[in-house]
Amino acid sequence: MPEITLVDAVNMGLMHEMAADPDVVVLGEDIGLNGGVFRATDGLQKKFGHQRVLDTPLAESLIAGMSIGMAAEGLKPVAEIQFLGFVYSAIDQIINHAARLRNRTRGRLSCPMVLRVPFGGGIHAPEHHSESTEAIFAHIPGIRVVIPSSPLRAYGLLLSAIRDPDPVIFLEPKRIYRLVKQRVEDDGEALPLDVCFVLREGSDVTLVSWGAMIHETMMAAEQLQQAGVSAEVIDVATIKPLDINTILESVDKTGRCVIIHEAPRTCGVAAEIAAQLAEKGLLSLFAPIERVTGYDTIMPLFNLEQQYMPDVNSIMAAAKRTLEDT
Amino acid sequence: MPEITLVDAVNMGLMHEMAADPDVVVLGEDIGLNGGVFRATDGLQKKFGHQRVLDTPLAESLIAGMSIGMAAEGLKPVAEIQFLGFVYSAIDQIINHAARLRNRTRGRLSCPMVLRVPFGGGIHAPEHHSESTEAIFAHIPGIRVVIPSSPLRAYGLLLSAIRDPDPVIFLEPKRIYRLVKQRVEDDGEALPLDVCFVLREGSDVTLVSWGAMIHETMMAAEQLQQAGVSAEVIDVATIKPLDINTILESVDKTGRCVIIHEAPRTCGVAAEIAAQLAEKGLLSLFAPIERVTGYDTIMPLFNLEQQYMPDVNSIMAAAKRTLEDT
Amino acid sequence: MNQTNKSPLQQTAPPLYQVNKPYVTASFEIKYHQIIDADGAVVGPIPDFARQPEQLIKLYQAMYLTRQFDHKAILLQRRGQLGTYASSLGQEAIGTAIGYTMQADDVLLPAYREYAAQFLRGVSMTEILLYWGGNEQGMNFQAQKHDFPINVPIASQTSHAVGVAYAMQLRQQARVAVCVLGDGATSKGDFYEAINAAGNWKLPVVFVINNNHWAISLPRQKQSHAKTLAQKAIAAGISGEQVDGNDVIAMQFRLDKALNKARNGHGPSVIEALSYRLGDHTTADDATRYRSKDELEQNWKYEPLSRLHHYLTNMGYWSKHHDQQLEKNTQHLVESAVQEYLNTPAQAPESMFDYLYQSLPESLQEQRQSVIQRHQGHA
Amino acid sequence: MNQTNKSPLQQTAPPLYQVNKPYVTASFEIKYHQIIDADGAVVGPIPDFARQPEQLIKLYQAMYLTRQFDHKAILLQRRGQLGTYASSLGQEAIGTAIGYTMQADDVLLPAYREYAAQFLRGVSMTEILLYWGGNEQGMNFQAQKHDFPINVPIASQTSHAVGVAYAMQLRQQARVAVCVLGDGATSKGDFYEAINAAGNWKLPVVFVINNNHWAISLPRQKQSHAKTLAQKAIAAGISGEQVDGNDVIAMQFRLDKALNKARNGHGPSVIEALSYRLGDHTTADDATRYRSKDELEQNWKYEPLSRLHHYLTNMGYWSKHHDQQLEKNTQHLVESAVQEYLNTPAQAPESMFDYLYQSLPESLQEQRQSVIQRHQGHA
Ligand SMILES: Cc1ncc(C[n+]2csc(CCOP(=O)(O)OP(=O)(O)O)c2C)c(N)n1
Ligand SMILES: Cc1ncc(C[n+]2csc(CCOP(=O)(O)OP(=O)(O)O)c2C)c(N)n1
Ligand SMILES: [Mg+2]
Ligand SMILES: [Mg+2]
Repeated sequence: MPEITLVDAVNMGLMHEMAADPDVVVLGEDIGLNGGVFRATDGLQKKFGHQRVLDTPLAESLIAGMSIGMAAEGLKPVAEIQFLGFVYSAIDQIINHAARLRNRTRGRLSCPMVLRVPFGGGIHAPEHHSESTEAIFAHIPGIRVVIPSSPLRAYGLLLSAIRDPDPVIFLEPKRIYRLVKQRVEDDGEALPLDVCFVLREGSDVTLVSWGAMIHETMMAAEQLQQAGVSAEVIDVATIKPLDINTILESVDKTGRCVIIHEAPRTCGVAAEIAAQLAEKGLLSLFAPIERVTGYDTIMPLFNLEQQYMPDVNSIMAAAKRTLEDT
Repeated sequence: MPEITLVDAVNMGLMHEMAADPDVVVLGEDIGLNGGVFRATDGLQKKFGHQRVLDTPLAESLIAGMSIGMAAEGLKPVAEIQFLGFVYSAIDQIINHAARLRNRTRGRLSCPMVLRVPFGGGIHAPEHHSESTEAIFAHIPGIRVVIPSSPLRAYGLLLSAIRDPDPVIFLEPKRIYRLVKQRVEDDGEALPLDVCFVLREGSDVTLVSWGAMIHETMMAAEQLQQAGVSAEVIDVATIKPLDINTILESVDKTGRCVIIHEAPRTCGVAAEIAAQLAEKGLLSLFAPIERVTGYDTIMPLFNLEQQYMPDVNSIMAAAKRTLEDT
Repeated sequence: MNQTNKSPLQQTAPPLYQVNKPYVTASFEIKYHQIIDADGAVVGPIPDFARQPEQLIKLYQAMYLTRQFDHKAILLQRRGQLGTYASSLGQEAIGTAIGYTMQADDVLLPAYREYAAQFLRGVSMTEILLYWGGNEQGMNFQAQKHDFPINVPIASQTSHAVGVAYAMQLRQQARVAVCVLGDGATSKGDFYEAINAAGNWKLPVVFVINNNHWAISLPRQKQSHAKTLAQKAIAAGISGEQVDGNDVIAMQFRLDKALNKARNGHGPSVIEALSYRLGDHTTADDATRYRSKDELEQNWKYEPLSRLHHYLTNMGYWSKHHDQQLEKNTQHLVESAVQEYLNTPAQAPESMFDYLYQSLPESLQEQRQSVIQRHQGHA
Repeated sequence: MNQTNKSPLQQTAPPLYQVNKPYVTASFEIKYHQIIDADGAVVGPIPDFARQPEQLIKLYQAMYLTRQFDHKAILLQRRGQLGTYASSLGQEAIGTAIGYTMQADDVLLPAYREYAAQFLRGVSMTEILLYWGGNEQGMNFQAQKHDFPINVPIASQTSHAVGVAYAMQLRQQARVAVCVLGDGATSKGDFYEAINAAGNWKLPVVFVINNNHWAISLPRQKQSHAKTLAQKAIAAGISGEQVDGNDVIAMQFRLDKALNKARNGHGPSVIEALSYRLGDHTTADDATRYRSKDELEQNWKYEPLSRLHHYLTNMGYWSKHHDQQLEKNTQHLVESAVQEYLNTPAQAPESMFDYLYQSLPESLQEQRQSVIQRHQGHA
């Protein structure tokens, strides 16, 4: 069992599920011979042919819309949108159709599709290539939004996303595509959707995050440990629907919560988590909830992207504020 | 000075500004001879001609994109998207261009456009015609999102939206387009953007809302009054950027807050307000913040839309819960 | 299977052309087809199916039913018993030809004026009424499992059709997707992306443009400077043609050709069906604001029912007696559908959660409960 | 002003055609234009401007500068001194002809391979380097106030061009918007919506397709089954043609016609410039994964610089001596731009708030402050 990166794990998951289920098809721009701009689909076309691994014309709305048609006919399309900055042309199809095909036909038709989209900053990418707008999707009823933060979870969550009978937006944190390696067994074992993963137990403060920021969050937890603070780390993983109970339980224990995301602060997913904590966990809170987020400004070109994104220091500082306040 | 409806006030605002500023152009589907499907643009084409009041082909992405081009050349386009359910094809242009033209060119080009969009439920409209997805826009840096809740504010805020040098998404609550009449003077006086309006002062609980729901919120406040509860009512009006200070001040006084919107709960704008209150006003809160919102499900067809939307009872009940808890 | 499996590595970009004067690299033409003219006169070769009176009568009955249904639906709307309704008045031949020509396991992806096609494919009048009456059950077709429901976001169904057709091709099925859209819909990028993709993969899909010459208040001429809408197919490298959309025989004939072509692996087509919207856009619209009485009157001359009626009568296939019988039968059918519709109980409020996902996530159970409680509170 | 002010009430929908056999309602052809072939031989009539050696030399110099710039930019990227960079190798004639032909107050809306056009229009090499170097100041063109910056979301600039052209028409200005896009971009709905709208209003806009035969790894043939990309214009009812995009003289000649037509109120055009991407898609791409060496070699034969060089030499306008001089001058220009780029200080971190709105809303002041503090903390 070799150690593999997150993007390798995505590839392995796709390979596995294409072999296991003839209804799975993979589509998108440059996903065939080129293997995707991040190589997530490398080798698939060679193995499964041009019909099940199809390069589409340059048209994101088409990619989403045709996936819906395929899914309605019983295929399980796994479409790639090259970068989250280019998903917006597909949003109409996602909101008005993918998310509601089952509901509007009262279950007669359904939409078991996955839309894989690399996202987030930190790799010195060009303009429009570094945004994190997962909150937009988290607001849409009828879909799931799933974000892995490690090779293991990428493999397990992708399998469950493909097998899920409803549409899943699968956002891949490209900054950590190749950051760490893990042993991942290609055993076809899926991980559960709709639940948070507690990555590290602790008693003083709960750190909640997802995607690439889990990396900084874990580092912050380590450093807090050294400073004598015991941090619990939760990877939300499925941000829609949101498993607030796991977070509530943790905050009930720690009394303090820091939520971390790269996306702009206003109406980000941290707002929802904070709001639910304020509603349901107000009495267990020893300190105001802290949000450590990107700013409410345009993701800058890469010269300033580090200044835009939260870092270990900002997470540590926020955690410490929750401890000071009490 | 006649009493006019909200949609008349929009029309009056457009008339006023087109007469005052030759750079203002109005565009959209059916906005010419037909005067718009809600008649908001009635009479404009007759008065200002086909070139300044232009019917576009059926293409929302084009409407937004060409408005950006016009705005970059110094016009002030006021575009109509017929219903919010059809705005999604235009989102790419809004996020990737309108919101960032000034920023990406460091001020060399700018985008003084307004996108007017009727939204919300309650008028027995067909499928896709009743949604409230303002939160999606509230998450986008670089734009303003403005929602009037009365004829007076429709007139005054529309004028300021058109005059604003940056892009404004102007969401018109169509359920109250003709619900109430008010005397509105056509004096060209704009109302300030970026600030909340306190519609009613009170001391026991703060009710925060916007758009059509202001109507139910005010009714709830009346009824609470009769039950001996003094409710303050805040119309957020500009939901992006958010004037949290006015809300904070109010909650500092009342210690209780109910936020009301039609949109689905998860990652709705109420979450942001609640999160900010929990961060900045935790100590002044006597009771958990209540959110009274639409459900996290697809807006049902009109048979069940009443069961979907918040009503006076649900607002009253929430307000009472905040009082009980203490 | 028409999919090429050649790797792009084997595909060489065409060398640049080496010619010494302006040189025509491609040429195209768009044809128009009509068989029965507005007076019922034969102006083209009668296809085989149309030599069988009972087939033509079937078409006439379907058009007639649709018109009566339409009339009734508008009445219901006026009486407050139905929501906004989009009538197909004047365009009945298009849907009828589609419904008649398609095979049972083909898939229809309509916009919202193809009732005639839907009825022929097993969708009930009750279901259509439920839809416009604000009840999602109207999209849960009981006798038609694969067809897409009515589609409101203009042109968005076109890419679904590409996906449906792709699935058919992948599975080597002899099935066809038929996608209907309006003249206005041809201006939307979705339509173009879809026909372009359909051309790339030679998919078994037929796009039928119901060109009723209006998109709410925008006349066809202002929708596009293109002389025909059929020529939009040229952009996708696929075949396009104009057909008299009020001539149900020509429509059937040309559709049949296009469907066979698609079914046999020879790729997609665009058919521009020339028709005219004789009603308002919907019951929420008032066309007198933007359309002259004159134009409307002029176009009544071309409407599809009287034309086929003329032809049937001329051929001796039809008499006054048939008219009476058809009227009575149709009235009965429509009335019982209306009764069934009016008697259909509203869905339970919590149904708004019951089809959101295959199984409702834990975190939404509370919201579902609160719908139930709230409803009980009201009751 | 070509806008009709007729009310739609006066516009009658065309009557249905009354003809008795398949009837051609529209026909079209697409032409191809070339003047100098790959060997530098004259194969078409030399236009007037090209009879002036100094004009041709200007074109050659511009192409040469762009190629040297490109080469340098790739080196900078390899050295870690630049981010991802998209080279225009092989396509220099397109941008050069555009930049040469446009008037100063026209507006260019490029994608990201039109450096040649940008340089001729006053955008500095330093600015282009700043852009790809991750600094927004690269879009704040100091000597070019109206042109749009580089556009990354494919085809989204096409509707901006429609709006820009609409503004020009409304103000009765004799200006033209020139929009450049790739072959891949023609598959996106935005492009189609834009050309269709441009046709409707007869706008002063020219769409130039830089058909370099690849969209990252997707070859032109898989992008669309249309035989030419120029024929996409037919869908919009506007004129479309193919031009040898590696023949800068033909490009200038046809562009000049199209711009004049637009400027004089005769409406929009689509020009498909046939060229070839001789480099990788960007420095982040490795074309050997999907493209054969053979194809690449074959296409080097048609590249634009050597062709004009041949012609200039054949005509006696150019000698080895000129080559040396040009090399030296260009090297100097490029080097000083690179130095200026490398010496440009990074923007202040808080600049990320300073152009977000014309004036920063109160509620964001705190965030801006925190950027400053955070930076000071790091420093
Ligand atoms: C994307 C989108 N934009 C706008 C609308 C509002 N609208 C409903 S029908 C219509 C006109 C459609 O015209 P056409 O395609 O010709 O179809 P017709 O109604 O004439 O059958 C418009 C603009 C919509 N439903 N969807
Ligand atoms: C909307 C969108 N989708 C995807 C991408 C990623 N992408 C960047 S360039 C490119 C190919 C563009 O091809 P073409 O239009 O032919 O231009 P070329 O790069 O060949 O000049 C793609 C898919 C993008 N930038 N924008
Ligand atoms: Mg129409
Ligand atoms: Mg290309």
